[in-house]
Amino acid sequence: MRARVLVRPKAGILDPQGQAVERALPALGFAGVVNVHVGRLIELDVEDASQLPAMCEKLLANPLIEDYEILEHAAVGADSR
Amino acid sequence: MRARVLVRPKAGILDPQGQAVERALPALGFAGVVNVHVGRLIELDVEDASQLPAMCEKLLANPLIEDYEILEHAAVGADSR
Amino acid sequence: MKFGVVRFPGSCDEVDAQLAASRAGGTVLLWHGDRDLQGVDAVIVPGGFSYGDYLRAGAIARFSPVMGSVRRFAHDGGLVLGICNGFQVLCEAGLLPGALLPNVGLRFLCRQVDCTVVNAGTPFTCACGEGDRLSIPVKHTTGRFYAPDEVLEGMEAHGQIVLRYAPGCNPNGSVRDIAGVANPEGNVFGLMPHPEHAVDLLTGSRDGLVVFQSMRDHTGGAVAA
Amino acid sequence: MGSAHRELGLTDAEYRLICEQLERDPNRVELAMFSLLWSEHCAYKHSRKLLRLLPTHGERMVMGPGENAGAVDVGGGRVIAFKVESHNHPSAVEPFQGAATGVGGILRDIFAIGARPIAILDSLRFGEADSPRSRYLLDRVVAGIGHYGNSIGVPTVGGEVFFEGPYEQNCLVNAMCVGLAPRERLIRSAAAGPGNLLVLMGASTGRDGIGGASVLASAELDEEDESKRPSVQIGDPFEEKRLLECCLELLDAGLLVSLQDLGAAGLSSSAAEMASKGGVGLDVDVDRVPLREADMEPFEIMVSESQERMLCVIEPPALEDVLERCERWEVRAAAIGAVTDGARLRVRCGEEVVGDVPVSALVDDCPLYDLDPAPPAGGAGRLYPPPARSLSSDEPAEILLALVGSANLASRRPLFEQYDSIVQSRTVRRPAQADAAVLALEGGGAIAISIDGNGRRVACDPYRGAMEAVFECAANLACVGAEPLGLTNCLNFGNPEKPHIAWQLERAVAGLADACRALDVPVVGGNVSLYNEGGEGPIYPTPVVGIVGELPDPARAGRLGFHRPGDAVAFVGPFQASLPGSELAKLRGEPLPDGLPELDPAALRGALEAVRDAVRSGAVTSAHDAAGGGFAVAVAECCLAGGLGARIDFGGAGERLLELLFGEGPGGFVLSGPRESLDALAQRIAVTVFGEVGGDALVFSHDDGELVVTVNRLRAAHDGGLGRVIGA
Ligand SMILES: Nc1ncnc2c1ncn2[C@@H]1O[C@H](COP(=O)(O)OP(=O)(O)O)[C@@H](O)[C@H]1O
Ligand SMILES: [Mg+2]
Repeated sequence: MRARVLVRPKAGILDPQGQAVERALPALGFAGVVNVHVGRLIELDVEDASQLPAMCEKLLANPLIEDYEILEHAAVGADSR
Repeated sequence: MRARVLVRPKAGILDPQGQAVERALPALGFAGVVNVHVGRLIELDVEDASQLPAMCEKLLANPLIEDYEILEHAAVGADSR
Repeated sequence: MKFGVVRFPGSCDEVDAQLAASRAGGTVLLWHGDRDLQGVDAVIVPGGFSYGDYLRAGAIARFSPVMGSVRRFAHDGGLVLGICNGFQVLCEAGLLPGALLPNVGLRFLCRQVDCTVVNAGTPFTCACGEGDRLSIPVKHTTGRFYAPDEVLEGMEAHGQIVLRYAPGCNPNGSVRDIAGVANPEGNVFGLMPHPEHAVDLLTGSRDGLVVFQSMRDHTGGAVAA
Repeated sequence: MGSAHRELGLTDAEYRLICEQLERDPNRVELAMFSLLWSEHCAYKHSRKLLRLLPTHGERMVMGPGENAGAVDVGGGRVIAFKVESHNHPSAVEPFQGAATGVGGILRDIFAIGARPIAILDSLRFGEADSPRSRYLLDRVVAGIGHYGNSIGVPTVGGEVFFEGPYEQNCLVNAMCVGLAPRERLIRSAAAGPGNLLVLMGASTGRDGIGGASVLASAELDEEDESKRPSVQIGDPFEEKRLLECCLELLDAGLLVSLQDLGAAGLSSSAAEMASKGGVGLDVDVDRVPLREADMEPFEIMVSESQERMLCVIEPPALEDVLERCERWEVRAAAIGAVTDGARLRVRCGEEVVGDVPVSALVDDCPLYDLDPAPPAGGAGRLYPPPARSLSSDEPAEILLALVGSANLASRRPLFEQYDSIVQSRTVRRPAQADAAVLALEGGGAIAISIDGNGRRVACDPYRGAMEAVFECAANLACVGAEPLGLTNCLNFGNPEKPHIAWQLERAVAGLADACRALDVPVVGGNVSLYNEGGEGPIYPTPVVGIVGELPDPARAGRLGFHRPGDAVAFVGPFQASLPGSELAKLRGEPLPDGLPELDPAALRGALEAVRDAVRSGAVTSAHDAAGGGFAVAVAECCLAGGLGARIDFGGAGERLLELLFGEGPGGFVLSGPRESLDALAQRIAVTVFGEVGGDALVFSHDDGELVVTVNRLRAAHDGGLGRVIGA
């Protein structure tokens, strides 16, 4: 199965990357964008999807500073290259 | 509207991070994981969602080496903090 | 006194750490794939970019075989010093509280900074005086120390905040100007500044040497006792 | 005759020549290889003849042009390897990865000869600092260089950045690497020993840069950048770090017969070079090349420019040992072929031969072209539009503040702080502490390194401008007490098929050659980057010069800042200030002059030696050469670096006040130290002692009054200058 893991900075932790994007947008002519946060996207083919939460806890995210979300979005191969 | 932008290395372009994660996983006891790619997740509240593709082209992604995908997933506020 | 310096794929400052430690004792490199710590008295987890800093700084290195041994060594009271990337590895491994986040400036920053010794009672600072100011370089992109408030309160109470950036010198936005922290037992210490790059006036400063001397003095004391 | 060769950049005549060499039409694999090896980038079609003018012999030289890097002897069985290389076009397309892979490439050239990289320097040129594109490029290029150098643990110890209009559409990104090796570890790239194995190490091969660097670097960039985009290569410093350590270990264990990096034109170029140098043939089986993407065609595998790969020749019995060590470093390795005694490069795909060409045809038979030089009609002032005027004041204090805060002279701290300048524990002088970087060597002694090149002045006068670049670089070394041992250069020019560019190139190379002869410094290697033009014309002709020198005692390495109140300040050397072509002329929007004042190489050399000896003996407290912004800016920089003011008696200048304060030219130095020491120097060079270190302001008293600027104001202008550009 192809899975996506979305990792984002935990609420309340300063996210300077998100702020930088938020500050840069108006100068490029994009108004009305707020609450920007930048995180990580991990996409993988996994045989046993039940392993995903443990993988996230152990490696893909650091639970002290990051939240994660698992999206299982397709059968293996659909997005693989 | 709250939107998510997923940015990932273009197919065929070297993805050193993905490779490093893929190599690390077996040692942690996670077998059968392949095709790992690491990209970026950008989440934002945007008034005018039609601006999103242009935003991606100009700032959020580097179209030369990255693909992006826009997920509009909720009304403003649902995920904002 | 024998220091062991870990070498991961992508470590950069392991030879520097060895050179610095050799001013206070003997040294040996510990290969990431080996579990044998070769009877060292202290372990240094050095700076650099272990595993390219891919995914998150320190996230992959902490799973290497040598780190299993380092964990046991630390649990048995052995001295473990983590410098920069080594600090990140120790946090990721749960041997130290907190985490390191991207600098508020988002850029890599290489700069000589002043630090203040907050707790001179640890095995890593016992050769300093409380309040001593040390000029030591930092060089990192991910050095903003973070821990939740309640954790920080506990750390303050237990003397775990060992080193702070001097007023006006905080290079990365670390909470409470924290530059270096210890575990509650005091035998594991991590810091973002690079004491191994401050051991000789010729290359800028020798203020970092006290860290290695403290470790030696502490170990010498333990042996005598 | 088909037309595929034209799309690949070969002329009809060149194609016919290939057919003659092969006695048949080349197939696709062969054509791909020829098109790359016969590109300007690989074959030096328009520059090779000129390069023969450069002096390449010296007592201390160990390896010269022709190898992956040059090397000089620094005693004690140690050698220093170094080279500068451009990555201009890739950086214009994708600045972060372009700059990063530029660093990765020059590092490989250094460890390809068995040296451990110990320092990186960068030389950058962008359009004017107020251009959004310049800011973007600067930000990304610096980040890219830092990313690679920092991650691989090699300090970036110096460099330079200039902002000038002609680079707006064609930035320059040159990177220099310096390496250290025990002499017996040096290795050449010549393949040898028929029957020996060819082993490919490092990253797997993907479609990166198919038609990439070579083609990119051989055609002008135009509006259609898009079509060249798919070839972007991604750098992986983590891979290269393992590869570097692994190669050095293999060399230390004596397991390699020869070693070569893969750069432009990938396997084709590396294999052809190794075979050519060794006078042997090579068989390469593309089936055995570890691939990142399935279904790559043989020609793609042969020309792929995937980064972080090295090729070596080993004796068959060593294979097992080599593979084991590679595995320990987590470096992929595969035996992909063998040395043969026919002088042919044969490409196989398993049993099938898919390409078979004489090595000499690939490497030696590309036609070399003569240049057709002619000076630009109407001179430099016509070729390059005058810069926009940004300063109108004639008030010396205002001019001084404008200059120290101008993009070309402002503090580089916001840039160099993004580079790790101290890893490896050798850095005795970091950026902004002295005019050259100084690295202490284990076993005693030290080396000094500087990289320089002022394109605007070369545009004014290619011959003298190029000489000035060499003298300025040598002056930087003199200020830390170092003696030059060898020089590397990168020739960044426009389209050499145009007569005025050919003229710039020819005059500049002559200037480099004469300056090197005057200083007895051999050219140990370099790189040429041509066709640097945008829609609005060529870049300034920009020879970038890197010199490595030695000094006996790192503890005595010079500093640039005033740091002892009460020291006398002297201006020394055969300096002739002149305003045309200067930074002040630029701020005032003046057109480029046609020609620079004559210079006296022997006198310049004498000054360099006198300053060097004074620094080495400890007689002076600080030393700094006068470059951009002239004497006044040089003194201001000494104040800034040391945090101390100075009072300078500048009487007698009369009408020439601004010229003497801000005029430029080679051969001027600001020294501080005890009065007696400075007076004693007068036996060797012109010395004017005219001031004293102290206070918190820089004061020039002149015939009409005083120029007074506090060090704090200088600092605000100086520190803020680039911050505005990078948004820091
Ligand atoms: N401007 C120059 N001055 C002196 N030597 C040069 C110059 N340009 C190129 N060379 C030499 O020509 C050889 C080929 O250069 P290049 O193709 O850049 O090598 P590589 O492929 O190893 O990077 C090298 O030995 C280099 O030092
Ligand atoms: Mg090479």
